[in-house]
Amino acid sequence: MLKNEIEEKVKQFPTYLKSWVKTFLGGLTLFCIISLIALPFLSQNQNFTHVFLRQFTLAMIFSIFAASWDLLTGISGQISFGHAIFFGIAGYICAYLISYQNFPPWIAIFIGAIGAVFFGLIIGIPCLRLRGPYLALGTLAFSLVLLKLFLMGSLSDVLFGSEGISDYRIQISDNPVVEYIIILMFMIVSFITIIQVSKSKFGTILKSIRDDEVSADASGINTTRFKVYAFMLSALFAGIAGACYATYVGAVNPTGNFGATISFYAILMASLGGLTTIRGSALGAFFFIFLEYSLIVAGAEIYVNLIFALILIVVVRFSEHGILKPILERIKDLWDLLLGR
Amino acid sequence: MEKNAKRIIAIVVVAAIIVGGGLTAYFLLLAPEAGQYVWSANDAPGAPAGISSSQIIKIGCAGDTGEIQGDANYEGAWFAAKTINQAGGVVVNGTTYYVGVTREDTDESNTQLVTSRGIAAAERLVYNKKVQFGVGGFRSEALLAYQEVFMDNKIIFIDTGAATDIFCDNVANFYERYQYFFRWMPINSTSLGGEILTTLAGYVMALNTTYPNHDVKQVGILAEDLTWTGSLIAAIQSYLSLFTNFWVQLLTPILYDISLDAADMNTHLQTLASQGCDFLIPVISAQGGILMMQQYDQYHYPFQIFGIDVQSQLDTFWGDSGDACAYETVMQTLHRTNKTTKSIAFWDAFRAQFGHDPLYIAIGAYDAVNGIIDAINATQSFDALDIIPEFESWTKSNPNPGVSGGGAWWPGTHDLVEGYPYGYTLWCQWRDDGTKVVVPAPRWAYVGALGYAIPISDLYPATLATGAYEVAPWVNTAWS
Amino acid sequence: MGTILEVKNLTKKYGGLTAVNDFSFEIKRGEFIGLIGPNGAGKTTVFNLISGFEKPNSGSIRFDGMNITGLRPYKIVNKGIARTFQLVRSFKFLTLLQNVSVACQSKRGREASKSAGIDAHASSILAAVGLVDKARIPPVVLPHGDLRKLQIGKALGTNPELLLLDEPFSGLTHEEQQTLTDLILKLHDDGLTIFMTGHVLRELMNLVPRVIAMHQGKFIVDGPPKEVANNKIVLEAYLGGGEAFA
Amino acid sequence: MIEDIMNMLFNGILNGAVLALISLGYSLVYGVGGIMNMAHGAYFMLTGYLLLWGMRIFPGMLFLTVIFVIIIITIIGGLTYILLIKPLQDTHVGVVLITFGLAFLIEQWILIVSGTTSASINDYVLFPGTTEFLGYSMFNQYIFFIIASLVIVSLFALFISKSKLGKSIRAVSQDREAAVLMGINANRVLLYTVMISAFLAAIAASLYLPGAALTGPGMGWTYLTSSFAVIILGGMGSLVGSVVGGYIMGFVTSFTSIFLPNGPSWAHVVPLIVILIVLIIRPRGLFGKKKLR
Repeated sequence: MLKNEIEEKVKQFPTYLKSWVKTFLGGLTLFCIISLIALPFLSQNQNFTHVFLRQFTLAMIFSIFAASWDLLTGISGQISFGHAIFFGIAGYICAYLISYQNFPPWIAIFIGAIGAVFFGLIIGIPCLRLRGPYLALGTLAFSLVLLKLFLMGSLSDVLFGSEGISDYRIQISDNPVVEYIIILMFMIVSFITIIQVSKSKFGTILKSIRDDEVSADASGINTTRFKVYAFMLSALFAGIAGACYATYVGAVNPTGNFGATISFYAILMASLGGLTTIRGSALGAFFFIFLEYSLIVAGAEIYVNLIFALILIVVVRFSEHGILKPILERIKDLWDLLLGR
Repeated sequence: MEKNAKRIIAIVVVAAIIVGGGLTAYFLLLAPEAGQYVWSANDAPGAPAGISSSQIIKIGCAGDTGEIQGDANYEGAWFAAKTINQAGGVVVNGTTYYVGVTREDTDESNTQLVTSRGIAAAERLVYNKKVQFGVGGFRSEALLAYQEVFMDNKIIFIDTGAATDIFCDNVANFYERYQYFFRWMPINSTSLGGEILTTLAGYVMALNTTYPNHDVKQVGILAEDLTWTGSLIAAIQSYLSLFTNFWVQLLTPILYDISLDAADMNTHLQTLASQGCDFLIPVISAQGGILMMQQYDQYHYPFQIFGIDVQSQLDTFWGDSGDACAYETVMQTLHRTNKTTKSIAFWDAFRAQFGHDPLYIAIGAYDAVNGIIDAINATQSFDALDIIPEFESWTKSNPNPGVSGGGAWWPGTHDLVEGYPYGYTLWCQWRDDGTKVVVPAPRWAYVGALGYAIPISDLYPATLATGAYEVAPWVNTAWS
Repeated sequence: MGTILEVKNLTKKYGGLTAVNDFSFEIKRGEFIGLIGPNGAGKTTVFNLISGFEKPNSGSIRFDGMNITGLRPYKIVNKGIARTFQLVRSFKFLTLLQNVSVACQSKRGREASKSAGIDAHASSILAAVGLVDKARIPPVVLPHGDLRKLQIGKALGTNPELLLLDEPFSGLTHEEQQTLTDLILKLHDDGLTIFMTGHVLRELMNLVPRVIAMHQGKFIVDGPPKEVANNKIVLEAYLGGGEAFA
Repeated sequence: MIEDIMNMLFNGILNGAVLALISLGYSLVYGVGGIMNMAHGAYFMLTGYLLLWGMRIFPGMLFLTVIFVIIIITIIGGLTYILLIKPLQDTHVGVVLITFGLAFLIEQWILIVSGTTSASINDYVLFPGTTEFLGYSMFNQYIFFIIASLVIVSLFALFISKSKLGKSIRAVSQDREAAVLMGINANRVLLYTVMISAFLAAIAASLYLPGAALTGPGMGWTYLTSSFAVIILGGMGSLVGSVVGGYIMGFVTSFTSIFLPNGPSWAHVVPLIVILIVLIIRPRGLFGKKKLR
């Protein structure tokens, strides 16, 4: 069934692409992608390529991560407060393989993501008995347990301790432009996959479980299996993001990769952008990273988190569906006005 | 009609925004040299106004803005720059240069560390501010990540706060890449462990003669369960094996999870007390210390506290702990004493400038900046590859004393040489009037061949001490 | 005509309360049969036990000769028993077409839609229940009657042999009841075995040829509606409310 | 050995007493409104810092300061409900996010005002000195706190079962729809509930923290996670559960700390593992309602 669906999609792709580009959303997305591809070639200024562009790379990594959270929570309705589990484990596997086993980075990223999928499986199965806030707390507890185990000095021979793994070889490329392009490719592929999954029949089943699990069960859907799939799929993309983050930073450590902050980053970015929209995650991540960047450049670094807290409160309070929808609507209004419609 | 008017206005406005945004982006980011930090006299405290950017030696401070560690790093570097600039700067090949310092926020003191913030800070220092030297670092895992930015660009980075051995191991193992890394402060964990135990042994020896009715023997360790304490405790244990069953006996070390609360601390201290602990060695950098001292003060436990408690190094700890830290003895890089000839003058000047004691990181940063300038002066060059050999020549035979000590480094590892008169710490004890004194540090070692312990050279001469070691009154009662 | 569903000595207890007590009956293939009883008689519990949402304390349920007692709900659905709920349940944020297409992706649903494709099959089901013109809207805006139809559509999506309808008429206007009755009758004519509950006897009387009555979890009588309506125990059970003949 | 057991019991009770007080309010809010107030730990932390500052500004007026601070925290609790929770009540994720935002805001504000350094409010220890029992010495302030905690919990139980407001709270918590039909204003009851929970957190902080210390603006999260653990163990929304769960968690922590190898570093991992086991084996906890929300 899945095979047929994919074949069908591939066959329809050229016509689909043509009609998609003509839609407002399609055009805008294409414009954004083209701008992102063109961006690194605009300037040779080191301040631009090595500082500003790196922030873009970071934002792209976090947007994959936030989108993976949105896939699990927004689309499948399984609230996760411990998404850093997958992010961290993939980062650690990736760093370990590069540093201790001399793997090339792209293979390490790939294996790291697979490792995260495996974790999605083993964490998904026991967590299936839990719903709503219980699941949220269960995943949070899982991530805290992992964090504490990795922090423990007495386990540092096995889990590398509080200092984690660091090695200058943990990087995709020492040229930030190359790194940018590779991460951009990861991002585009991840987003296309996640959006297509959420639109597909498979995605419909996930959404049906989110809306009413009993009814999905009564419709003959093995909800358990699909929830595990959702966990694994989400873990895959969280793992890609986590492994990319490890190469971006060049090191892994417990707090930086398993910390509750990382889980909350995903939640913040995805809900700032707008839950269930997937694309909103990208907007949220870029918004988040660049607001932080401009505040730091403006010399207000100690107020960064305070301002984020305020923005989060205001956005959640006054715009339940995040900032993506209202912004898109404004742009569309403007567009219509420009075309004289 | 009205609709068309609106449309035209909208087109104009949008076009204006696009053009304006594009131009802004071009001038802020894209144009060659755009967005580059412009160094000016403001960055060089004490330098004459109107000096040009090319006349400034650019030093970047990496630390957590707004936290004591990061602020201390900046204060130390800034103060060194001010002193040097006021003294007329440094003349290289006939041109007078002044020292400029700048800082970026690495956010590393945040318990919820976000490693990428440290990386971004280092990138801004290197690519945006084009610093020639980096100074800073406190949390090992953060510094491990962002030091790579400096190493990538072959910029000398001087560690002023992280004690883990791994940095200098890197220098030894991958010299080609990590030769730009130097540790100016503190001494590495392993050496700290040795200093703690041998000095403690000296006190135990002395106290056993003072208190004939009590066998001062049991030593407990209370430490954060983290990697940096791990190597330190391992060092203490290996030194202890020299003393085994002689007159110091180690209780099972208590390694606690850093997120502890009062009940946990109470549990640990009671456990130690019930095991008959006589000396407690804390190895604490975070908030555990304040809980420990508060309960020590309330319970009047019959043991002495003697070890590392980073927060207790600051003079503000007395007030912060609610006057509870009396009789705690802590390792401290510097206090107002003649560690070197420059020490007291520096101490007083620093206090006059900032109104509080310098943290060890501030002292490290001060010495580091002075060291950089000395090396520039000596080599008449700004090239890292010229300066590194100069730094490496500052060995035991050719030290370059700063305010904190003798200033000698091991050439192969770029680590501070431990031991008097080079790199060593002072032992400072809080008095119950809220003052802190430097106590003498006799050291004893057990010599297997002789079968008994002998005094070895003191950690530092007794002349540096500003007061005698005191036993808390309640411990005195318990022991006599 | 063989037996399609065989329920034997079914018992379900909640703590001290026995909701279903030693309940047995059989349904033949192609039958159209009602289960009546006053509120709280245990009708919904019987449905929940058959469809697997609750597990019986004792007794067995056989479907088409297979023992399905205590299987998970989706497995029972994939054997061929579909159900609706008394309180309407739907996927709020999905369109009607997607609502049905989820059911079409169950094991039996996929087989049934193999030739036409899932979307086409789903819209043919929507057409059958009379909602095809609303295929692209989400259920939140639908009137109650349409929601009931949607429920039946979702059940049909799983291509059942036996359809369990739990109180399909409750809360509907007379007009809505009429169209729904037509729909149910048409489904029965197409060969579907239908088992429905109701607590208003008169509604069922004209519809089904056979009725099982239960009261306080116990089996009372099984037979043609007229016979059941004249049964003494049934009359007594309904006496308090009197709604059966209202 | 006897000392170890005493040590375990005393610190278990001490830990349990503070956890019980914090989780009680937290669990109450969950039971009544089905919402998770992530700012609960922040109330606890904020109380400590307000006390510290209050004591520095008005050194002579100890009790007034304490009462004033508790009132402020209670009001903040009420405002949290009115301004942030009430408009988003229908979306669980929304409430979680916005209260998380509030907790984060408070934490960051304190961080900017006072930095990460820890501080002690030692001056406000009401009962200095220690008492010895079976060769084990106990800090009087802790004994006082344990007794006070028991008294407060009993008073609270009395309040819930006897007072009019308490009865409405119970009614809403058992069946919101039915309570609304009976003419109870569920929103107002929830408002009072959030205020009561903030009040309890403030009381817990003002009694416990003088014997502990302010270990930085992030300390609220530690207590929040601990009370998560407690209410999951006890059952979400169950008041008996949160008290019993609090003590169990306290004993588990102190037992691990004293009797297990490498115990001190596992002391805060074991409770989390307990949560996971409870969640997987019996998701509704020891005393939880049967139905999951």
